[in-house]
Amino acid sequence: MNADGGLLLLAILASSLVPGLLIFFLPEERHGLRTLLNLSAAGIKLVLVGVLLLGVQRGETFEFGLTLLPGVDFVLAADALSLLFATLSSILWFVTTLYAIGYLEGSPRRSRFFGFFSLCVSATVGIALSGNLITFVIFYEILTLATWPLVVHRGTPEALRAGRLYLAYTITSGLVLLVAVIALNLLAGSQPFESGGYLRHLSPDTHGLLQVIGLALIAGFAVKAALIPLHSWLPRAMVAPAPVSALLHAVAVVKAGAFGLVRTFNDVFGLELAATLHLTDVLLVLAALTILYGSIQALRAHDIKQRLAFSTVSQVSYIALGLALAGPLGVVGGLVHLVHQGLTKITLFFCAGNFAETLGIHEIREMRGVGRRMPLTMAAFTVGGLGMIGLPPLAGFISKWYLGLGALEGDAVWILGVLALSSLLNAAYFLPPIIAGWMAEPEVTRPPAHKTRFESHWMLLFPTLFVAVLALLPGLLAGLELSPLGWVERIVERGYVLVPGSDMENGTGVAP
Amino acid sequence: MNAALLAFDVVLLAGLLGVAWRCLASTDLFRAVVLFITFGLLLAIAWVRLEAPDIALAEAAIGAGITGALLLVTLERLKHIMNPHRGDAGPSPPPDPVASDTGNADAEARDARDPGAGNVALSCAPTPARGRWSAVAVSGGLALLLMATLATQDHGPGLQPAVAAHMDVSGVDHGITAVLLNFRAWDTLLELAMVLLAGLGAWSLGRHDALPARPAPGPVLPGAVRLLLPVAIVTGVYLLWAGSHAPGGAFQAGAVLGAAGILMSLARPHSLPDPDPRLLRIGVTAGALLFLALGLWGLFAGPALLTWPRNLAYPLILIIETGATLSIALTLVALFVGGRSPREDA
Amino acid sequence: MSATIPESLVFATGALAAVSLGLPLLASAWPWQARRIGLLGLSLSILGLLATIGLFLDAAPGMDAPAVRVGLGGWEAPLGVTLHLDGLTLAMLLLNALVALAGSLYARGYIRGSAEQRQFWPLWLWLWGGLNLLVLSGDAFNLYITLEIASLSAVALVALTGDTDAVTGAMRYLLINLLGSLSFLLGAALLYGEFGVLDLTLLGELAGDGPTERMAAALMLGGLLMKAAVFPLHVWLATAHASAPAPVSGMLSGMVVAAMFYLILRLWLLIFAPLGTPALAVLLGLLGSAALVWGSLQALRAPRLKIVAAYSTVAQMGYIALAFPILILQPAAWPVVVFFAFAHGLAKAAVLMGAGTLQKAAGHDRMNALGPVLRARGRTVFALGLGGISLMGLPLTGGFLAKYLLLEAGMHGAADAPPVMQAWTWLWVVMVALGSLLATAYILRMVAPAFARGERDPGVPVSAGMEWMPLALAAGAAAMGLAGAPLMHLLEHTAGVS
Amino acid sequence: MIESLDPGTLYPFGGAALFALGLHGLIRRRHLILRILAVNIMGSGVFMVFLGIAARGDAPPDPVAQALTLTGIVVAVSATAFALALTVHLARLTGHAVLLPGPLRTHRGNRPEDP
Repeated sequence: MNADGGLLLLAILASSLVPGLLIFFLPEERHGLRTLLNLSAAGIKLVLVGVLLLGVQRGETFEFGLTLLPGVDFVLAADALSLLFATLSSILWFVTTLYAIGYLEGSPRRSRFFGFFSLCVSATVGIALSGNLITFVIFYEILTLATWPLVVHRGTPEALRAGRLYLAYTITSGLVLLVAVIALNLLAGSQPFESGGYLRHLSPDTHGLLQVIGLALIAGFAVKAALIPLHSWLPRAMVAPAPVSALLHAVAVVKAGAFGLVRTFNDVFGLELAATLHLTDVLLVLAALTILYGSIQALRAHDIKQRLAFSTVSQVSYIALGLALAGPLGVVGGLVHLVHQGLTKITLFFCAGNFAETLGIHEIREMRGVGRRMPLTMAAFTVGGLGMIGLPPLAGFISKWYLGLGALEGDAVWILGVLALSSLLNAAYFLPPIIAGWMAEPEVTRPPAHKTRFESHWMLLFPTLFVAVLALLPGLLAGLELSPLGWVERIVERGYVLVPGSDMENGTGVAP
Repeated sequence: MNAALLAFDVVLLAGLLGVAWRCLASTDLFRAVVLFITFGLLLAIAWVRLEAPDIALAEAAIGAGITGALLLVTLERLKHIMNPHRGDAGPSPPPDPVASDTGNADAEARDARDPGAGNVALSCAPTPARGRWSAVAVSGGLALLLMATLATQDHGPGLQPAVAAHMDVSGVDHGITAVLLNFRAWDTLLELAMVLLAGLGAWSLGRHDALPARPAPGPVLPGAVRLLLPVAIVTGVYLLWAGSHAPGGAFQAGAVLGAAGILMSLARPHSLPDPDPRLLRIGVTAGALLFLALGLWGLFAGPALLTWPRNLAYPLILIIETGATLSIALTLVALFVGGRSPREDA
Repeated sequence: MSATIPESLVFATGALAAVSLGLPLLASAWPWQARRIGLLGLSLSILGLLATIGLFLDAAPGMDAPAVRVGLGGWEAPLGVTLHLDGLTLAMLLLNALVALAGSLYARGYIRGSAEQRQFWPLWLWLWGGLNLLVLSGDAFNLYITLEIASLSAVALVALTGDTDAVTGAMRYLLINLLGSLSFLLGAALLYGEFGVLDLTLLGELAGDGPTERMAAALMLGGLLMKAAVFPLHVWLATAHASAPAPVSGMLSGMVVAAMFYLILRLWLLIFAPLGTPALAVLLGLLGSAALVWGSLQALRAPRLKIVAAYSTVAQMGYIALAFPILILQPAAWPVVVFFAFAHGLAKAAVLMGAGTLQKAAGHDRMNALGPVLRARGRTVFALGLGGISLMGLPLTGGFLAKYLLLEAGMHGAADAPPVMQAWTWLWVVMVALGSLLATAYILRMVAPAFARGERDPGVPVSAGMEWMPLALAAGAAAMGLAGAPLMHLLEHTAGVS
Repeated sequence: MIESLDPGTLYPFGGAALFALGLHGLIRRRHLILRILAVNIMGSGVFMVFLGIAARGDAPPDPVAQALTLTGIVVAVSATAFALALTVHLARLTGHAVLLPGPLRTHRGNRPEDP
């Protein structure tokens, strides 16, 4: 155990946890101090994660352990996979905090909001840095609890109903997870995550039991990852303020579910064992169905946020799909989509929040001609929408490309059809608002932007533009070693993700 | 001889069960209480049959005597509460802000307060027939199980030999006193605490009122008290002193002194003794405090709490018993009088 | 005295007993200063307790006796009464001290100014001291007296508000306690009749699984289950706990009920373990499950906050009862009882005292009208929420560790059990999970109005202690999530555990 | 047969019967005075078991069991005294000394001070 390394991991957790707790007890009217705390905490976390990133790249190990009960260890550890998620969430946290400060300006109960907001991010980073399954489940449950107050933040009866539904789904899934994890601990002991899966060492006569446990784990993570039929909390949770939606969809909750599937398949079972037990098949079918279902529902939604929500249902399943393909290229596609979907979807949500805050636009049809009044936001929306469709050279294309290659590699040609159909549907629900936004004549005359110097409040606009640029870059610069793709390929190459028959020589050659 | 005694035992037990049954089945509370006191006296005879004269003495003084007095005074109070306008047997209880809150008195209770029914406060509804057989099955089954267990039990040796072996170092000559004040002194200390706690609990419930509905203050009671009081005090002191070598001891003595105090308070209906509440509190606590304080010596000098030095055991036990007797007597009188002194809230 | 038990521990054991008795006595004699006597004494005794735990952990690995046993008066068992101190005792003493200290600081503000103030403090110290003496006692008859002391002071405290409901609740509570104690005493009499000793350790050495042991176990454990309000003997609990003054409610739900389970566990470990049969396991499991479901459903529809919390205690006691059938299959799982008692004690005291704060502030605790005060009192809501999370058994709290242990032991037991028991044990596991869901629902019912839109009204000002103590207790319940290993370490040194 | 039925054997049976009888009364009667009497009769049953055990056999009676009984009687009278005080207190508040079954008013949520 590396003492300094352990401290660094704890510091990364504390950098949002401690300010979060302080903010709770801050009087409501101390806006300046609260903003300072928020932003400096987000900044400190970014710096610390950067230090960790450098350290891991240099090959240092970081680990922290604490015995909770005999046989139950609380373990934090940093590997390349956890850093992928940790980096993503700490960057997006910084941006979302900025956006949220602007978005909530003048609204009541901000101490409570930002307190839970910080707890949420602490839990997410904890999930990223968990070194074993029980630690993962602990943070996963804390995330559930910390998100609930954000979902119900508006306090309307509708918000409270959505919160109840959210808790009903997530707490139940958490219980299923806990039981599955305890069963695994009884079977194999509490072991740290191990690429390739620590369960592969178990004798084959446990396979029947393992299959059941595996299905329970899939079911447990499927709720947050919004796989059908366990997705219905997500569209309902859209009643929350826009930054919370961004957090749910791009940074924390949905991602935590997807990341849980990654950890289960890669570090607990190992893709090989998962394939032997047909767990990948189950996941593949679920993911494919969810992709299509989400797209169709999105097409039918008329509310912008509803459409985005169903789009998330569909897009997050790409991650699961990549995993389920169980080949190196598919895994690259899935993991890189973790980043790509996050950046793209947060852009879209920021835009939606911008439209709603500045012009009161909630419905798709109200977007006609909005590009004239808010060109920058509309441009960002366009980047996000096209990225989701997967237009080259945007990020979404790269994900889909690798997923398609993975499907060929895994002899699951029908997945190509799913991908193509999904892209068509994506286009069908994203292109109309984009076209209408730019081309159509506005139905109503909109008030000019006289309140601020920009088209909307700068704290709403700048983060939006920033994430739009971020969403643009991974696609354009995919060839670079430090791009998400490059990082994910290295993860797979170095065996952080141990793929059966991994031979990356074939994989790297086909990057666009 | 054996057969005669056996017959006596069987008749006694049958009588006990019969009296207990009639007592619990009664719809007249006064009758139930009288039957209960009778039950206590019969028990005292049973204890004699079981070679336990100490317990017989205690049962008569505490079980039947004090409990009986407490029950009777409670009945008087209940009568007064439920029929406040009937008669004028004493000052009404102090106004209680919550006492008027009788809005939801249920039918059964309303029956009990029916003003036309005279002494109805002391009667109670007969047991409803519903659920009779299940209750009989539960208690009958329990009795059978208990008897079966007792019948098949191996008879353990008990601790009589152990006590006998240690009598010479106990400081007293009477086995029960040795157990109570030396071998199991901790139990006795906690028991004193329990008596005290009952008093504290009664005080916590409210202030005391004048005793309602005392016997008419004729010449008989004060005269009797004048006669009985010295006798009671002498008996109490004797019991206390005798405890070291013969049946008797602090609790019996305390009960007798307490009974004397109760008589005294009955005889002086309009001027209850109302000592300084601080002194009263110290008085009721003193017995246990003294006990513990002396016991602390053993904690520091070894080997353990409540160890009496061998040559001082007898005087120490006598001091403790004296303290205990006074505190018990005081507490019993306080319990009879009811709540705390109004002066305490000042 | 075994030579390997250090003198210092013998002294500490006696001193703990003497302080637990002496402080209430002093406070009874001079209630005008009782609050100060109480707070000072309580703080000092917590320090003493921590020192004892330190001493104990230091000495325990070298001790050849499983527990420190002190014959009072210098008389060893069977002639004398022994105090019994081991890891289990110390854990319960610690829980008692923490809840009592928090309750005392809370009560300073809660009771202040009422005419009952002077009556409250001595009784409060008697409850605290009585529970200490109960936990320290190693003698069946002595346990009876300590049970009576604890229950009499608890009943008097419940009645203290003078409210009709409180006094009715107190009366029911008293009758059930007297019945439970007498049942316990009759069991002790049967054991004494057969074995001629009252000392628990000696009884454990002599007892097997004969008819006397069975009958005595039924009487003693039945009496204690009654006092612990296990279904279907729970009816009295909600009235008594909900209508008592808030610090007393906290102590009753947090500690008194747990002490009964402590005693059940103690008797089980020392004496009655050979009686564990599948039939008994199924019976206890069914009772626990019924309590879990019934208590939760009542908590979901109770009209008042404190009643919700009180019914939640009924449900949570179901969890502890469920630990016993699992314990019969997996004897090594017994610490789960202590973990539950500890986690529930801190969390439930937090919730009940928090509810008391809201009640004082709003002037009532009706669920449908608490919104404004909930919205204005974030700190108290935070305490309710955090305590609630522990009650739900979510991480990272003491409740989570307890639930983890219970599920683990249950699943382990189910895996090893004979086929008939397997199905039952899986049922218990499902019930534990179901209980968590129901708990989530009723905790949500308490907390959710704080997040709804509407007016805010902090109500009557309350003292700092009433504001912070629930939070401190809830934080303690949460912190216990990290302290599982030390507690487990302490519990390793417990008599009757091989 | 008669030889074996010495008081020490016979009386514990009586104690068991008294205990059960008291329990029956406690379950069946509603008036608090009767319930308190029932508890006392149960207690007497327990003491009878104790004293019977003490007198069993030919040896002198067991002083420990007798001392325990004495302690028990005092504990019982203390508890009874408090129970009676509580009964009077309850009667003052409600006007009767009967414990009625069923939930309290507050459980139904309609306290008198409700608006």
